Amino acid sequence: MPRWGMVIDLDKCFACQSCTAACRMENNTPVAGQDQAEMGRAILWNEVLPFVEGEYPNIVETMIPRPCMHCDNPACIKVCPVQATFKNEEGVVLVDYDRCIGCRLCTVACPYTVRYFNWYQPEWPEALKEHLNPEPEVKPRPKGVVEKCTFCTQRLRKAREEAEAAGRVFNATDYIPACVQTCTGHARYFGDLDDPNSLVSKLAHSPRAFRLFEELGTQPKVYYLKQG
Amino acid sequence: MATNPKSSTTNTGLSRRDFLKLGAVTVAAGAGLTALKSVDAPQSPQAAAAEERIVKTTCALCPSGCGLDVRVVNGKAVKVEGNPLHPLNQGVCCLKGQTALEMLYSPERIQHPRLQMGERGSGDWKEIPWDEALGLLSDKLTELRKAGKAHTVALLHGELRGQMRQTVQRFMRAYGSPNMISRDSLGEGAARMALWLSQGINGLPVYDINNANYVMTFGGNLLESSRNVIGYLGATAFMRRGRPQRGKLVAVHPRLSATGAKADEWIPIRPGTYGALALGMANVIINSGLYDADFVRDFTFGFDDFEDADGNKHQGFQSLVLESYTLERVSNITGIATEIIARLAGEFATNRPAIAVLPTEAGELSSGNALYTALAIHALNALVGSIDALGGVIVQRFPELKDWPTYSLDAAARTGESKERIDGAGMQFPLALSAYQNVPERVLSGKPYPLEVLLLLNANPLYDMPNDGRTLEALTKVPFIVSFASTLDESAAHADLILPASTFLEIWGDDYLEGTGYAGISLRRPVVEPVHDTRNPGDVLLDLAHRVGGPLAKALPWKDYQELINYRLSNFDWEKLEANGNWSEMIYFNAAPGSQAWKDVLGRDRLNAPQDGRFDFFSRELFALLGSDSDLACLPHFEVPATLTDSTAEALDYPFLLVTQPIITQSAQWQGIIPTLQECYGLQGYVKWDSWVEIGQKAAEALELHNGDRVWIESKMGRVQAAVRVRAGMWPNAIFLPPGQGHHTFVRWGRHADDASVVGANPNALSGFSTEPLSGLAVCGPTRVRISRV
Amino acid sequence: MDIGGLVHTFFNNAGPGGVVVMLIFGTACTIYFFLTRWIVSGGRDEAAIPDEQSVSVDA
Amino acid sequence: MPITNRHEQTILAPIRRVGMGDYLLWGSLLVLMLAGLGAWIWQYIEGLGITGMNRPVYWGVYITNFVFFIGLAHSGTFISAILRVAGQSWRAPLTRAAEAITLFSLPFGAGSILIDMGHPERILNLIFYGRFQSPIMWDVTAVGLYMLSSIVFFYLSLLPDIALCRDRLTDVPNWQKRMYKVLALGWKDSPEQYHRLEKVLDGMAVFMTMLVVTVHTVVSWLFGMTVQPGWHTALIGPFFLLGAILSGTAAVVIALALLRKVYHLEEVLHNGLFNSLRKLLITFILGWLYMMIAEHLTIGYASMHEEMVVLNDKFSGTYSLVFWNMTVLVFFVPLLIFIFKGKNNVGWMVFASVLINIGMWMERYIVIIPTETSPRLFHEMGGGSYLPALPEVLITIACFAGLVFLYALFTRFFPIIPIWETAESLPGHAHNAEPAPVSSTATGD
Repeated sequence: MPRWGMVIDLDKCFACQSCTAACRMENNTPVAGQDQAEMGRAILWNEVLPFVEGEYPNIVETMIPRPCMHCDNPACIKVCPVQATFKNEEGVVLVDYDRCIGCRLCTVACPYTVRYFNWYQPEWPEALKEHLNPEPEVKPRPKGVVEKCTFCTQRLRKAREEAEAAGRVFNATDYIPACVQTCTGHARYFGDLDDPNSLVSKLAHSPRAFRLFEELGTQPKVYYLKQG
Repeated sequence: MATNPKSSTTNTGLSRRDFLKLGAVTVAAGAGLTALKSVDAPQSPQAAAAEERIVKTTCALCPSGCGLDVRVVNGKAVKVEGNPLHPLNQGVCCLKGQTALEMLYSPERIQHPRLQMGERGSGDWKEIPWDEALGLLSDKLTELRKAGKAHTVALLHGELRGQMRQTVQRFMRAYGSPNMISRDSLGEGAARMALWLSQGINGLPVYDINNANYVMTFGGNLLESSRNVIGYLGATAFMRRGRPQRGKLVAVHPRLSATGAKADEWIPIRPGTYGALALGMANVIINSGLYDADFVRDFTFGFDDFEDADGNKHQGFQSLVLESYTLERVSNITGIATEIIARLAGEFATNRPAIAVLPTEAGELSSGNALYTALAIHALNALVGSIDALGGVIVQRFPELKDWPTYSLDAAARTGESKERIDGAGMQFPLALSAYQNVPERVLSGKPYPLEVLLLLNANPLYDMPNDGRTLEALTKVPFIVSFASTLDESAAHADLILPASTFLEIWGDDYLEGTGYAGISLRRPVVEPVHDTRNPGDVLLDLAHRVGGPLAKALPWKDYQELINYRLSNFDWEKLEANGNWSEMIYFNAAPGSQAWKDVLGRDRLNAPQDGRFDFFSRELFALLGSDSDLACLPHFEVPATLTDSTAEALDYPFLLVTQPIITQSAQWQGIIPTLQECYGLQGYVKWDSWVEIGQKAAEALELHNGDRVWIESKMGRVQAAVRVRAGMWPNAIFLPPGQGHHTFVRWGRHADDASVVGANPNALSGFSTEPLSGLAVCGPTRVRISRV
Repeated sequence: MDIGGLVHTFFNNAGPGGVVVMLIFGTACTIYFFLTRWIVSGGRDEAAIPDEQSVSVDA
Repeated sequence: MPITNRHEQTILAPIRRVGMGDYLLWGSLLVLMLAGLGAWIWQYIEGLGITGMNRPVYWGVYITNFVFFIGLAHSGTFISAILRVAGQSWRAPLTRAAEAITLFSLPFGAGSILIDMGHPERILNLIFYGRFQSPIMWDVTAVGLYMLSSIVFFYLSLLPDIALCRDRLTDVPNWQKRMYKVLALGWKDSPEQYHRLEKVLDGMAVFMTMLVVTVHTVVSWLFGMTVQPGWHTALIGPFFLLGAILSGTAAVVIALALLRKVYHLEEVLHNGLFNSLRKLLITFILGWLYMMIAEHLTIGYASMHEEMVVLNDKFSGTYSLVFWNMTVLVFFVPLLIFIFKGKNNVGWMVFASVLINIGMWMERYIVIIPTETSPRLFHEMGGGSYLPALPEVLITIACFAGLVFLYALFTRFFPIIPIWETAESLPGHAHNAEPAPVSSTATGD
């Protein structure tokens, strides 16, 4: 079974936030609106986060797109009392929206704060409901459950169905999440980390590669390549 | 499972087997309970076999014009992705394109043509059918034309894509009005004029960043809002990681934008002094002899001092720069240390091919010295021989399309054409093609003639240049205003008649491939049935042409815009064009200096300057126009912006300089309407659904301001309110307000939608808009402002 | 299945946890029920169940 | 049998008549509780959005209430179980009052978790899909077992007195008589029954002491098991435990003083008792201070980056006001009061205890919120901010009102001072093997 992972080359990423928008349009995350966004409740699974260090004029500003790390030893799955969040056999951390009781222990446990909570029932004006992605996996979630980046599992399923329909063996390069496809700097790579020949695992072992909070032992599967 | 004999003999209390049995019973009980639980409703059955197709079209939310693949399920557009077969974006799609569906289905769109019943701006609209609306307008136009006042009709337009520009030109010219006023005097007019005066090409410079080794952007926001953002994003990524030798990107701007942060070096500079830096670098390059001597000797003019035909002496570029743009002086003007300027110049000259990028965004070159700053920056490219070199500044080629049918002007059209333009371009501003920001002043003064009808196409003058109410005053003086807006923006609210334009996902059209260099055309086609009762402005103009009849009908003989497109693109293989969504030559052939092709890239559009294939440091075009009274006016030089030389009293009263810089989350006419763009509007200050004012650290400490405080930003023209963001990356006395917010149309969203109010503030309200004497370009910055706590 | 595996499946999967909770509550309830009955029955033994034994003399 | 000795007479007095004051008190408390219930229903319908919680501050006042009320629940067990095991017979009069606090604060503690959940109706998922690796399952087990055990422990020690009420109180309404009859389970005051009761209570006391230690450690492991700075410390277990015992004992002092005042039980709850409690409280405050110093010194000295962000937030940042007030309220002022003013002065004792409990609520708030507002991935303006909203305030008030309401209701129908235990000090009931306790007035130094 493939072990999906992603590499983001910060030298080619230009913080254009296309991934943030693509992720929302692909996965129907709700719009929070002005008052909710002010309270910090905007749900953007694949947010780009700005970090600034230094005094004027010597400033280092890094902007890091942060999808879910889909850790191999995730801090969130350990603490879920009902196994509403689990890791499938391909290493992707998912959430079962029908079983989640909304206790939010996983959201406080995750060191990367990638998990979002539906504080209210998501709603769209009547006209805008038309544009929602009809895939069953991304049906808008009810209020009171946690949701997060899923590496676009609906695209994986469709890629498998297409491979099956075309009668060929599904291989790891047939499927990429929406953010990888739309990255304007072609900075995102996606694939099977267990396959040594895949571009992803080669880049993951490049000297420029680093991961967020490696010391925590969560073994994240999203690698970043140093800028510059 | 073989029973374990040992366990059966030890029957003390619970044997292991009993324990297992007990365990099994409990698990069964648990399982029973689970079974009870999971009897709830099964997963909703998959929707009826969805009728799904991918439609290829072209985006219109920024000047790039990327190719899009729109997935349509059961007649509804559900996902926008990049078209992998499109040479510009190669399958990627920026966040504006992704959220195009929130524009298509936005509740803020105007659904039917409307007529203003009450007093303008009262919002008392009556929805009328298209026939009635078009009849109303065509009667007015025919009546004016008959009365010989065709010239009193003016059209203000923003971005016109593909054939639309020439369609509108033919309409206005055949109708008999010279007043087709484009908005590019606010933004890309400077770059276009600099290229024409120095290189003799009437177009915008295109930068071959893929093959460049050193890219230096003066102002603007190359990676967020330049004219060909997506192309340059991909090219910069290729320049860095796609090739063995990594190119360097340097961003010069008073504010640390996303381009500055991602560049290899950010050079903070005093606002409005880019020209001085360019000339300072030229000084160092010439001084140290690093310039491309062969190219300068053989293919440029005006580098050395020279004598004109009737014998009087003229100063050349070299002596001007060496004389008056020494490192010390430039360092004082720009505030950049001398060694940094020297190093930048050295790097620029030695890492060839190097590019000095001209900004084309609105408000970037608007400090009163726009023309000469642009000339100075472009001259750097000539100094290092990057003109049409591989990895240098190239010229955009256009495909040959089927020729427009010829048409002749009738008497009314000829008289109209001879009249002076309402915005003064060509007369008051000899070099200008149009002077958008000068229209309100001229309308108010009533000279040269009062306007009767004003058409607004992709233009929102009330938002672009409020001028503390003078633009509104000017609009009220125009008896009849027609707007083609899709949403009730500020100017449309003061129109008499609104002919709502469809979004780019519902219309036929095309886009020239601009920003890649090689010729190409990109098709735009309806993705879904029009969501509301709206029409393509192209169809509306053709319909009007037929209603007015006469030469207009002959100039635009087509029944609708689709037919026009089919006609113009008829020499392409239509099936392939529809299948791929575009056609292009894919490869750009650089013209070697002096070769036969060199004529197409240098001097092609020169009017009264010789087409001798020489780049003009000393602009002979300007010389022919201005005569020989002063050399300086023909050479790139630096004029200190007015606001920097203000009297100390004014400087004390308004200590800060307002800097504008467009950001990537700001889409053309749909600002403030698209919720997802509002939700990731300010990345670097992490601001959502709001405006913010960026202040330098020292200034914030002096005023004891912290992140999030609400403050007033006040200039002579007006005042707006915003939340403070203390930014390390900001020129000490500069502040920044994001453009694109403060619209009166905003999407009512979220729980407290009904009492939603204006999101953020409009920075244009703070600037006074005047015009540069020679070039007609807008002067609106850097505005002097002061900050006070709310 | 080795002990490690057993422990892992017990702790990691949904289901056994709930069963353990029910088990603990169940046993606790039964223990307390019998304890209470035992305490209350203290009075009867001493005073002997009327039908079985003769009436004890205790006050 | 009519009431003979004066001891029983004073204790049974409160049960006599339910006056107008009681109805007034119960009415007002019920109103507060209904307001809380209404807030919760509004929250259930609208969603958790109406609270002040947001991202990254996912836990707020509800979880603070959860920890606080479970902390209060330590009073009962500590006074009755641990002191019983330790053979401190002076605790006899106040065991029931303390256990009552446990009994009536536990439901609001456990209830706070239910209120905080996004889908309370899926509570059964914890049973159907319970997964024991999660600290929440440990909590469910520990708190559940503790609630069950404290109910039984409380009921068993109440049994003889219910029988006494059944026999003595003849002029109470019929339904009350029937209630006593049913609840007394045919208790006959026989020595054998007392003997068995003593044995069971002693056994349970040992079990309860061990259980109460696990309960509050497990409550703190909700935070300890994560890798978040400020939570992930080995000391969080004992820190919370000692805090809970301190807060519980202070609650007992408050309850006793109120009972003494309202039901004039001066000579049963004599000053000696308060002096003993005072000594206990002093030791616990010093113990709590030790824990505070141990935790913050270790964090501050090592000064790992993300830990220091949280620490500075507490010491000098947005939460410095709350933090220093909390330290003053819980440590300095009560300690000074106890040492200088507390002896034989119940009024000051109560004032100090109230301060302690307010301080302890703030201490839980300080442990939970600052860690959430400075997440590890602390980007520009990434820090969270949190202000409790109306529903959270209403529900917190409702919890406190609920506790007082249940307490007041209980004292109206059952004797709050265990008669059979305190009666030992009088001749005739020689059930307890211990030597006759020292007479009440002589205790205290």
